[in-house]
Amino acid sequence: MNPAWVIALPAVGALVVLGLGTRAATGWVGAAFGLVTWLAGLWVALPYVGSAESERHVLGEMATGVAPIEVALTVDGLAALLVLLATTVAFLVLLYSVSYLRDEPRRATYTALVLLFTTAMATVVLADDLFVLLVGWEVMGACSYFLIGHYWERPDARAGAVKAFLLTRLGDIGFLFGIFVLGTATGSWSIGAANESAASGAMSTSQATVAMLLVLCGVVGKSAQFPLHTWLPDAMPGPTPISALIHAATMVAAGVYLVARLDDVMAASPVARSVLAVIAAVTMLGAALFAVAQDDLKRVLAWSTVSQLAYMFAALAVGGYAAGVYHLLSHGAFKALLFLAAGSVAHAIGTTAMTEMGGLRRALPVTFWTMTVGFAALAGLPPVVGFFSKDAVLGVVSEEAFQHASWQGWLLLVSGLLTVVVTAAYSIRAWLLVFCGEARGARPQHEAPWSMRAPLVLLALASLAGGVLVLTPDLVDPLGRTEGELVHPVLAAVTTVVLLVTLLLTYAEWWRVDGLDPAERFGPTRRLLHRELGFDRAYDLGIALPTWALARTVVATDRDVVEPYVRGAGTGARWLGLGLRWLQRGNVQVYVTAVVAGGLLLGLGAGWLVP
Amino acid sequence: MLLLFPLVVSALLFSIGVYGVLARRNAVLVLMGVELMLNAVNLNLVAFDTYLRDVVHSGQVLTLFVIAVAAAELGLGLAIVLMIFRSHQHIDIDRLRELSDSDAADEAIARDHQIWTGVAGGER
Amino acid sequence: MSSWGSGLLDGLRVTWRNLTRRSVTAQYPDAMPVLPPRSRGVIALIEENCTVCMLCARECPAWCIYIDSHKEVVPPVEEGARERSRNVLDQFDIDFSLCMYCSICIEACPFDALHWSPEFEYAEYDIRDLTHDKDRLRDWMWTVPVPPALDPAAEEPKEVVAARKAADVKDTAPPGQEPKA
Amino acid sequence: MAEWVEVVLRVLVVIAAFLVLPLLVGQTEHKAMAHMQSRVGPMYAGGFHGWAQLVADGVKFAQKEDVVPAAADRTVFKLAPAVALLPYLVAFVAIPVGPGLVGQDLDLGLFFVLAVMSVGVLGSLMGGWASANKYSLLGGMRIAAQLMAYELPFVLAAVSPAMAAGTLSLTGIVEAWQWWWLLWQLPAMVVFFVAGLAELRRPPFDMPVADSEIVFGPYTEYTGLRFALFLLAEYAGIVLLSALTAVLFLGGWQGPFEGALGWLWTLVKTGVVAFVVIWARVAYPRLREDQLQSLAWKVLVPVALAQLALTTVVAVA
Amino acid sequence: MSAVEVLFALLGLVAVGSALLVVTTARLVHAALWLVVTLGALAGCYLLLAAEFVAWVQVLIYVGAVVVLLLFALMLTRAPTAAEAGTVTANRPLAAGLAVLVAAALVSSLVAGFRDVRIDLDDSVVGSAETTGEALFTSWVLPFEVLSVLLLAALVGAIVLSRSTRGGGR
Amino acid sequence: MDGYYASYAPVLAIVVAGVGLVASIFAANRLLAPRRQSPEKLLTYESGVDPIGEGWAQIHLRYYVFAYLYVIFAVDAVFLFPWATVFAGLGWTVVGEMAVFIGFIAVGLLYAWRKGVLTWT
Repeated sequence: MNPAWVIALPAVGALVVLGLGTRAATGWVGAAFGLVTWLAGLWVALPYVGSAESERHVLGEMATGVAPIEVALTVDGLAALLVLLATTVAFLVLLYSVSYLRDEPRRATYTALVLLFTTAMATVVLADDLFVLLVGWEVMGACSYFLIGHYWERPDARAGAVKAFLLTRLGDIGFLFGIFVLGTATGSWSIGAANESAASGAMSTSQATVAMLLVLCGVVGKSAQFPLHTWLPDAMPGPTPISALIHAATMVAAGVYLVARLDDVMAASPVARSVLAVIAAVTMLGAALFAVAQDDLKRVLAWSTVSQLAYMFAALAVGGYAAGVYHLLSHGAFKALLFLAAGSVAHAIGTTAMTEMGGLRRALPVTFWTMTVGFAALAGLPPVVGFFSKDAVLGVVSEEAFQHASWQGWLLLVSGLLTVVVTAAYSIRAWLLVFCGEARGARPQHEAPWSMRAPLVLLALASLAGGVLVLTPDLVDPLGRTEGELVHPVLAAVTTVVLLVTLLLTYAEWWRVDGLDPAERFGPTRRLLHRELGFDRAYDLGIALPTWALARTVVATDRDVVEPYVRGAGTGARWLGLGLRWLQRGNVQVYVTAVVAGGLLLGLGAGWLVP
Repeated sequence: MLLLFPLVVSALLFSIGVYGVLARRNAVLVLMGVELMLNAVNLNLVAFDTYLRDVVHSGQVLTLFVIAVAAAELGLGLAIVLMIFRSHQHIDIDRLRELSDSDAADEAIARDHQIWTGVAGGER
Repeated sequence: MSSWGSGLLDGLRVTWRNLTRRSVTAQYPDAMPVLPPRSRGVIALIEENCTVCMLCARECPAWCIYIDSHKEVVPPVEEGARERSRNVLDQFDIDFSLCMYCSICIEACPFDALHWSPEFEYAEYDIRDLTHDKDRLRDWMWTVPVPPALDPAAEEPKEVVAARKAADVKDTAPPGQEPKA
Repeated sequence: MAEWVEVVLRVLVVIAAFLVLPLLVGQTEHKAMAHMQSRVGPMYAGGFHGWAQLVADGVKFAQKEDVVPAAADRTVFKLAPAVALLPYLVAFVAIPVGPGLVGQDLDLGLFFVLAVMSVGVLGSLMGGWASANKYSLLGGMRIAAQLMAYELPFVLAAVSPAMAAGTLSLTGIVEAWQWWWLLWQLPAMVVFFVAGLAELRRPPFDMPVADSEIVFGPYTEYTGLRFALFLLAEYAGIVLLSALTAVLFLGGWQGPFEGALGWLWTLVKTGVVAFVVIWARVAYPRLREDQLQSLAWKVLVPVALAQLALTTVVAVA
Repeated sequence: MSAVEVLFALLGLVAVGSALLVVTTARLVHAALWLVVTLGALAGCYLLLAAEFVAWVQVLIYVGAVVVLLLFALMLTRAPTAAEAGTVTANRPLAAGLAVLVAAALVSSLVAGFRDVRIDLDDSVVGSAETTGEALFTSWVLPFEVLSVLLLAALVGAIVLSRSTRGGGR
Repeated sequence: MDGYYASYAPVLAIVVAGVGLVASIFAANRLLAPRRQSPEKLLTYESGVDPIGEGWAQIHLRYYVFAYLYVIFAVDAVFLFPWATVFAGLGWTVVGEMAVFIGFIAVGLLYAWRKGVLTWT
């Protein structure tokens, strides 16, 4: 089957859903299209999962000044995995949204946008050509803008949408130029060609460095890494299923996917890898720390996403292709689960503030158990999938640190281990605050309907069983890009011990003062973390304020220095103007006459002067 | 056939269109003048296309585009004219002088100036 | 939706069925139409019955009856009685280009001077000829058919009832006493 | 020299067809409509079942006084019937009756016919405006609005067989025709036919000339021969629409014995379609103006677009 | 002169003459009708220049649609059947002078530039639907797609304009 | 009878013949028809009532909107014709091009529909 179907089906679905409007069936039709897309995705992707083969479908070609843009799609092992991930999560999200947005007046546009989002992600994943990828990439950005701003009546949703749009766009400028550099370096816009030329050494190191640094701008923006990380938490006012979609399978994953896709080019540029390593190290720890102090469940999850993405980048930065991809998949499953469960909680009690929750274990049993699995995966508890994937990441990092003794490896290892601790802390904190102790605020009305529970259960099962993948490393790395095992027993033991200690300590802290937020232990630091180290403020101070100040200075200069001259000139001009005023009679035809006469004079003059 | 035939016809049509745009009072008639000018251009395009035996048919394709764009443009122009007719009950171009430099316009400009700069009171 | 489509088909079916059937049109000039009883063809006048009471002309909604008359003095019937005056009809015209065949004049006439005739073939080339004068109206009287027989179960006409009553009274009453009709 | 003779001959035949076929349709309409309404229709002119009724009508029209209202714009008023009529005549040139039996087989015959037919709207608009009569103007506007609304599905539906055949030549379309196109192109045929009816202002789409509402629309002030020309245009339109339907969708001269009787097949198919036109007039009540517009935009255009998609998929796949 | 040239000259004359009437007639609707004649004559010119498809597009779009739009606009903005006074502005002499100058400049430079250049009309179709289509859908795809966006924008614009009248003035 | 110009000869001929036909019909009418004009007869006909005002009445703007809709779509449809002749040969790319083109316009139609412009009220 032509992989274009995976792109076309949801697009058609989007149109159909848009046409249906706010009919009762809208959500179900959307879900049906999700299912069809998923089946198409299965059909397209399954043959290539774990296979070293790849297939290329050329749909057309567009001539440009330089190399032609080929509208081509490629399915290979990596693309197949991501197609599966994206279509599965999209289908589950659509199914989930049927009930979640039952009474929502704008559910037609919502469903259509989710489908379009899927189209865009499929385009990104399947694209063979950088420009085709860029199209998907940008459509995804636009969709995320609309979806984050879905409740545009709320000012925070509007602000979040604009912020997400501007920050990702900032990165995309770099990405666009990165594409130009890659294209001129290889003479083709094809991703495969870029990888080949980098692998064969045809592309010089400096070219690869420049290209990848520029591409990383886009990646950092899309995947919300430091320093463009602030948009992701602010995107939380959007509907929760959207968060699941964005965080688990599409938008942010696209950045990781792109880096994995351009792995050969990446490998050709040590500088780019070092930069990525630093970014990953800073982001993973910072974001995890921010997550500890948040009061809003979705914000906790958002920061955790940022932190977990940094893990993937960490793996990719040291050449751990398999570990990175594995963690991408695993994170996709459990993060979708967490967000959907959070949505279920929000659906039940009408808020996402953890200060309003507590003791929800009884009322929401399904949500409780599935979310427990999710948190376990996030923290990396064995035998849930997160344990294995995180272990794989830390494994490659430690290999880099011990065997190659590189500073990047050490940096990442230290940061990664610290992050393990912090991650465990915020996971159990959130778990405790939501499900244990006394009910603090709203009482849950009901457990979610089956269409919302089913995705939760499915994803929980996937998270539980995902560890099996470790046994078949070929599945995530069919080409054998990474040497070494995915399992590292010693390291695993160490992290597990660390993890359990952290969990117990946090639990004890919570137990000691019954129901107290363990985060209070941070004291004043907590407030700082709660404000996320003031990055937003810093951006305000560092960029916005100087701009304003400059503007004010300019205004003042204009008013007090330039203005008198202007006024003098103005007085003179007014006298002149009084004379010329009769020309300005508002009669368009007089003006046009003058223009034509002027044009004629110029033409004649040119004819005369130029022989 | 002499290439001059179509070219001269086109030039004359263009000048007639210029006259129509400049001298007609009714806005719809002015738009007709514009159409004449566009058609003059089209004739040129077609003539040169045939003359040059263009492989990619730039002339004819561009003519098609011009026709399409002209249709869209004329439609919007006429819609605007109809709005003007509703608000003014006439569409005489030389009586539509809201944009003229009048005292009222000066005051409006001064007001705007105040809003933008925050300077209290104009110089007037 | 289904009813919408079936309506379309119904229309075609009905018309097609009619097309295949024989037409029922009467071929009028070749075959004279069989008119129903009490057909309203043209108005006939019995001049003798008319007392120039003007009721018909006044009731006519189309103002198409024109009546003119003069007074005549009738000598007293017996000696010493007063002279009587009576209206004599000079002109009675009905303009059939205005008439709308509503039959009000005929209902209004207290003396049965106006009657319906089934004749309808009086088309003219000149509209003025459609105004029939009293002679022409009188001529139509010869075409007025005998009133159709009553239904067997119908009430007896009032006149007959009255007449019979009078006869009964005459039979039973002592002579010399005139019955009041 | 022989070529010129042939051109003249072809033109003469086309003109003859243009003058005779509408009369046939008109007479059929008189009789069929009468019988569908349980009447007998004209019976006297010409003796046998009133066959010469329309000829007599023509003579009558020719003898009638030509009245131009005092307030009218004389020139435009007088020219309008000609503008309404001539496009149909010109369009007749490209209609093939049999292989080679055509006024002129143009490469883009279909497009030519559509383009020329679209000029006819000017005639009604001119007549409506020039009469200086409120009913006429309103009727003219309605006609123009209706024609424009239905021109779109008409054109879109006409593209479909052209796509299927891969040519715009009418002869080429007939030659490429297969019997299963009847099914494949059925939606397009329905849209084309309905839109064509509306283009001709035939009942049930005769709102713009609805006598009970706006007298006779733009033709209110017309008398005598000019009025007759408008009528002739309508009936010529029926012939043209029927012939186009037959050629585009019903396979023109294809059928048993097509070698010898091809031309007859085309004529028979045309006649059948023309009969359906008449039939529809008798069977259906008039649409309101709003129903008229929403039928065009909300039913026919989407259906035509869907048919285009279907044709594309089948043709390319 | 060949028959084609004669025909072209005639059509050109008709086009120019009726165009003159378009800009001078005092009756508004007549101007639109003369425009029809001009456009029709131009379509004939295209036919003679062997641009078959463009010619019939000209008829379908311009004569069948655009002119009707113009007539609608005229009739909606009151177009009396009688001739109207004052259809030209005071600007007229200036405009006429300018137009003549433009014509003189254009014609003289054209004559100077293309005095003896001939179009080779060899009885072949330059612009049939197929050739135009191929050019359009292979070499001119991007402008073609952009055109659809433009048409969409125009459509939305017209709808917005026509709807805003319901809410009542400013 | 082949060659480009020859193929249009009948078209030209029929235009000329048609104009001649109509002209001769009008001429015949002029000869045959009586002429008895009276001011009454030349009065504008308004169902028997004396006409009031001029022959112009305020007409609703929606006529224009519908006409404009058509113009847009006609421009659109025109491109379908050359496309119809070439799409089968050039394959799916060209189909996609036209799908995008029509898609945009269809969005416009949908917009008009949803905005209620297509409802003639």
